[in-house]
Amino acid sequence: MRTSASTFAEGVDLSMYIITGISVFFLVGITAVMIFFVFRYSKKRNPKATNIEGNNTLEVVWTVIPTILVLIMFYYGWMGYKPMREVPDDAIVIEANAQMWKFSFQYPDGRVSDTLVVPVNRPVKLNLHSRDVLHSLFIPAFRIKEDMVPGGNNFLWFNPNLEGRYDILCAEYCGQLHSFMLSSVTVVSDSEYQSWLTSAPATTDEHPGLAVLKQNACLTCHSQDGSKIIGPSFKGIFGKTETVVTDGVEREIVIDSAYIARSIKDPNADLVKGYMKGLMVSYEGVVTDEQIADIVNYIKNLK
Amino acid sequence: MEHTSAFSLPNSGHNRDAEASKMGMWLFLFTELLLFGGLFIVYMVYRSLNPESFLLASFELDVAMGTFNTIVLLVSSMTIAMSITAIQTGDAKKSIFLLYTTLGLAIVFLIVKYFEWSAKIHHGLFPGFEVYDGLPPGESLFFFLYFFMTGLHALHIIIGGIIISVVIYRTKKGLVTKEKYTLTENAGLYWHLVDLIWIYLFPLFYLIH
Amino acid sequence: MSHTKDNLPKEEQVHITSYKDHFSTLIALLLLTVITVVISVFGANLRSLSVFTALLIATVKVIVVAYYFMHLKYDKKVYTWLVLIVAILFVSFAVLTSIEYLNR
Amino acid sequence: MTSTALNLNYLQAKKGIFSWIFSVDHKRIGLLYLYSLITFFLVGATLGVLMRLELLNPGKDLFEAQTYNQIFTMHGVIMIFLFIIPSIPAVFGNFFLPIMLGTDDVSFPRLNLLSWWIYIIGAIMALSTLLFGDGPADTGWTFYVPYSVKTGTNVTMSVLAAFVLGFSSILTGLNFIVTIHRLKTPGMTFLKMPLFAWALYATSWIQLLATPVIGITLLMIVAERVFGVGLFDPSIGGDPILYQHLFWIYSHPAVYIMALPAFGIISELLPTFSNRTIFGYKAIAFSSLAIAFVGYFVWGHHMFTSGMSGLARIIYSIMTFLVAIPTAIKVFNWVATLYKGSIDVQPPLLYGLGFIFQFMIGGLSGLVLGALATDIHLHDTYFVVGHFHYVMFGGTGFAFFGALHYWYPKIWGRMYNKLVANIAFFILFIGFNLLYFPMMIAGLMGMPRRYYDYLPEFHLPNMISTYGSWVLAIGLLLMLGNLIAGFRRKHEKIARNPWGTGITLEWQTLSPPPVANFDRMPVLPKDGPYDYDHKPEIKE
Ligand code: HEA
Ligand code: HEA
Ligand code: HEC
Ligand code: CUA
Ligand SMILES: [Cu+2]
Repeated sequence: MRTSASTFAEGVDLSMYIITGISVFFLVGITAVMIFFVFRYSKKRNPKATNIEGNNTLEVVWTVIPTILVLIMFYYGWMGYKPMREVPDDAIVIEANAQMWKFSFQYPDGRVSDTLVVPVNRPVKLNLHSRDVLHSLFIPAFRIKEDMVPGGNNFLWFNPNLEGRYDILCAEYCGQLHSFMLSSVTVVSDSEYQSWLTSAPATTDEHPGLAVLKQNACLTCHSQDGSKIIGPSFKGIFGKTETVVTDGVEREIVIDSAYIARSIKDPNADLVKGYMKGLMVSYEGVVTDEQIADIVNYIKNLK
Repeated sequence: MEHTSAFSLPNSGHNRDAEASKMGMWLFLFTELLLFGGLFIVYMVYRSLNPESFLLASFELDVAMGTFNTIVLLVSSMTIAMSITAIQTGDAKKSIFLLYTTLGLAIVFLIVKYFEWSAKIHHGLFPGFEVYDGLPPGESLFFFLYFFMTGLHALHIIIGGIIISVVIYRTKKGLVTKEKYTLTENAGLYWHLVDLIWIYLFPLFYLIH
Repeated sequence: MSHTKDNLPKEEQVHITSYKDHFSTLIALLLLTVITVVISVFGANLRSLSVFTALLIATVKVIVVAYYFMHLKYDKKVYTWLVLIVAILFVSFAVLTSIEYLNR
Repeated sequence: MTSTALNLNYLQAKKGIFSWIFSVDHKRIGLLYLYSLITFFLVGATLGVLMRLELLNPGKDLFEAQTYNQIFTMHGVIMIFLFIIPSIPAVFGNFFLPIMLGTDDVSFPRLNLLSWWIYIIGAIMALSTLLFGDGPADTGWTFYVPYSVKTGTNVTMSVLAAFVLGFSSILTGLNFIVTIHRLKTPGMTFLKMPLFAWALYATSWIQLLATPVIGITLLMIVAERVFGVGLFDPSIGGDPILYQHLFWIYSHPAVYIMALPAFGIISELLPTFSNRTIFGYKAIAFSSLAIAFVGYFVWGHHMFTSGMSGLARIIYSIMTFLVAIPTAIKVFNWVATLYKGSIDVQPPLLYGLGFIFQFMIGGLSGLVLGALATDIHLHDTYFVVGHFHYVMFGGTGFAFFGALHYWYPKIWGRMYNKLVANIAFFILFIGFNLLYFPMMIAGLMGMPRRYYDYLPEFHLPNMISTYGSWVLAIGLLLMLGNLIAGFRRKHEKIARNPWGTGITLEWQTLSPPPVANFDRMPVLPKDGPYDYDHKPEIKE
């Protein structure tokens, strides 16, 4: 298994070893017996078979023993899992948001970050939200995973006990770029955490439009340099004449701010020719009208 | 399928086996029950998640029409059961008459359903209409489920009607007789199933206030 | 389960239900319907019809239909058993699902 | 037809394509299923190999992410709905159930034909998604909402295809249950029925009672897509998790639709090639029913990370472990059947032993997934992919191949080259384990499934796995080639009981069987179907 960096790892790994241990024992034992019988009682060595119909004692034995064993397995599995749902009261609560195909984390003080930074040996609780479809927040090093359900209120918590940087992966299929939906969690010492928290979020002289695009992961699909990723590039589209398909009919339109707003709120209404329907989901209610104005502003300048 | 063997097997799949047909019909009914069962589970869960809205929305439905239709279906259940009695006693004419009555009642049911539905749709309570889209969360679910479940049920009524017509036709042709009435029996079983489902649908949608 | 008698010659006795019996069944069903509707509509002071009573009465009706109209009473016992198994199965689905939702 | 038609077998009886596709003979219908299934299997397998090629190295190798997603969905849908669920019941069940019961057909021969047609229509619908609109669904075979409602691909058609295929499955199950109740030859009681028939009986009940639930669930997706809003949409008060419940209420029992018939095959192979009675007939027979029954109550183990309530997780975990016990009982009884036998190692037996080994790995890895703590880590990783390929392909797939080798002489009255068959088995066996074992390792390391691209640290297991797929491909092509070559081989007439030790009724009739299955009255062994002490003598 890979590095273990949370307090859960012990319980999970223990039940893993117990179940695997019993399993390997049975696997090897049964296979060995099977192969032995095949040779020992081969037609050549044992031309005359003995018919044994069954044996009730044996049936009872090999019902009861596995029953006991599986109950043991269940018990360890349960014990390893139990702490995962019992959040300590002093946990730091962070809101984790998922959308196609990006995680973002909102700290108690309102600070938003794409990656997670947490102090070592302090419990952290993540409230899991999703904007569009199912995602799942998976941190292999912590042995923890929970689904992020739109409209749901799932959560997870962990207590990291080893400093370092670990992968966060999205483990529930969520569409085209599911496998690129990655992030990381950095476990740092308490003092580093405090200084990270207080360090003003790198003041950006970024265009507000660009900030919105980044924040909503628009740029995972739309490039700024003219290359096609999944959707059309934003480079030089403003004012351009574009062929779109509306209700199955092709037509030419000039890209203006109203069209961009419509593309964001109802992307399937006017499909850019050559692109599939449904790839881009509506951002209605996610991106505000002011933000759309910023986006338009920014895109205008992308020459 | 011609049998070319010199002897014939005691049990044959090509034999007429009334018991087998009946068993097959029952098994089929089980699948129908579980088909609706899935929907009942959906109903159960959503009702428990949105109790208030379900309550409010259920007042929109017309209890009088629902009750009337319940009675129609119950009576039709009796007439088809009686038509089996008739054919068992060899009275094909009476059996046909009772089947026609059942068919008529089925049509009455559908007509009432039609008025009910069009009233709801008229009020815009169907997905795609503005009123529907403006409904509070649980209520739109209620109406979606209402249309889905009663719609599926109505589809079963139509299928049942077709089956009954086939029985009428075959009885007229003399293919269904005192000795050989499995078809009538199976049509009856199917029709009772349609009734059974309605018996649950009715209180769940119309009555629980 | 033992269905060993299934393969005996098919000389099942046919039970013919009389018209009168069918009619009585209908009356019983109508009565039950009236009870539910009355409780629901006019029973303002009885408080409203709870899910439980509604389902209870519906289940009684269903049993009546299955037992008499659908002939379960006179058929081989296998059928009753099978119906029961299916009912149990469905109820377990419902119960298991609600356990989840009631404990969220 | 003349009286010489007495020995006319079902293959010669009539000629022409229509005499096949409209045949109501259960044997011909079985073969119709066989040929269609193998075709779809090859399509699905080719898609599998393509996926492996893409995953050989991290980064883009062959196709776009979207294409990859559509490929694994198509692969899953084909393998599950078109191949493995119908596989053994529809092919060998259709062909041999009536013969093993000593009758001439199933109870509803025309319904049987209808179910094949429905299957074909469903298959055409599933494949048609390739041709129009925005291509096949890209949701995974589980069609989880809300993604399946949002994506622009042809989910509606795929889902309808699965719905239609469900009907085919239901009709087959219904037919078998009635056949088993009504058409057993006089003297054969439930407790004197071959274990294959028992397995099919249990399977049929699952097909009958679980399939409708998925049918209606899939219809709800269609409604949701057609009307734009729907039942699982959280913004109108719905719950996406409810979809998962309904889906798995069917799809967990469905894994036993895949597994139970395979158990039945193994229970036939072992007595025949050990030349002795089965050990623990009743235990094996009843454990099938137990699996079928308990299997209905464990579906939640696919949803341990969905935010389910703690109590529900515990219940489902316990039930999952309990359902493993009847399977364990079967395994022990099978191994005990080898004890003091007189074992003749023929190709079918090799597949049987391969099955036991690989199914054990698959089943035991299922236990790892059934435990709460470990599933939290392993859910939706390649460990799960490893698990289900081991049980489905290493288990049921191998049993299917075993059955094909076992009944080949009976079905076609020919024989394949046994040496080549043995070699093919070993290549398949090695390739299989090379392909799927590394997946479990990758899963333990934390590689999620349905990944078009992966982090560099997962490279090694993925590489080995891809190499394994090539070995497996060679083995598979060799096996199929050998079976096809067998049709052309010249040899003398195949005996009624070509393995010499078969005891169930199909070995008492001609190879291939006549149209009416038997040319003389089948004789039951004295005490139960595997009574090797009183094996009826079979004259040619
Ligand atoms: C043929 C199909 C098949 C079969 C038979 C099984 C059998 C079992 N499966 Fe599997 N399973 C699948 C097909 C199958 N499965 C599929 C397709 C999926 C993934 C679906 C998807 O998400 O796409 C899946 C997923 C899956 C999960 C969900 C994983 C996840 O997504 O997180 C779980 C969790 O509990 C599980 C458990 C089990 C168990 C406990 C068994 C048991 O029945 C196994 C019992 C067998 C044994 C135990 C071995 C034999 C016994 C012995 C050697 C004796 C010794 C035994 C003891 C001491 C007990 N399976
Ligand atoms: C019975 C079921 C079955 C079978 C037999 C297989 C067989 C194979 N499967 Fe799988 N698989 C599934 C059922 C099955 N599969 C399911 C249900 C999923 C989940 C889908 C989902 O996530 O929704 C899955 C998912 C799945 C994945 C995970 C995808 C992902 O999560 O990203 C992978 C990855 O490697 C894979 C690979 C393979 C391979 C290489 C084979 C090979 O073993 C195939 C063996 C065949 C060969 C080696 C080819 C030999 C033949 C040829 C080369 C043909 C030549 C061509 C002609 C003659 C026309 N499968
Ligand atoms: C999943 C990938 C994806 C994401 C994420 C995405 N889009 Fe798109 N977008 C597309 C695709 C594909 C098209 C072309 C098809 C269409 O018109 O719907 C498109 C079209 C557009 C267009 C019209 C472009 C043109 O050339 O006419 C605009 C404007 C746009 N997107 C803006 C955005 C904004 C703003 C965001 C983020 C808030 C965003 N997109 C997020 C995939 C995406
Ligand atoms: Cu997000 Cu996968
Ligand atoms: Cu399962």
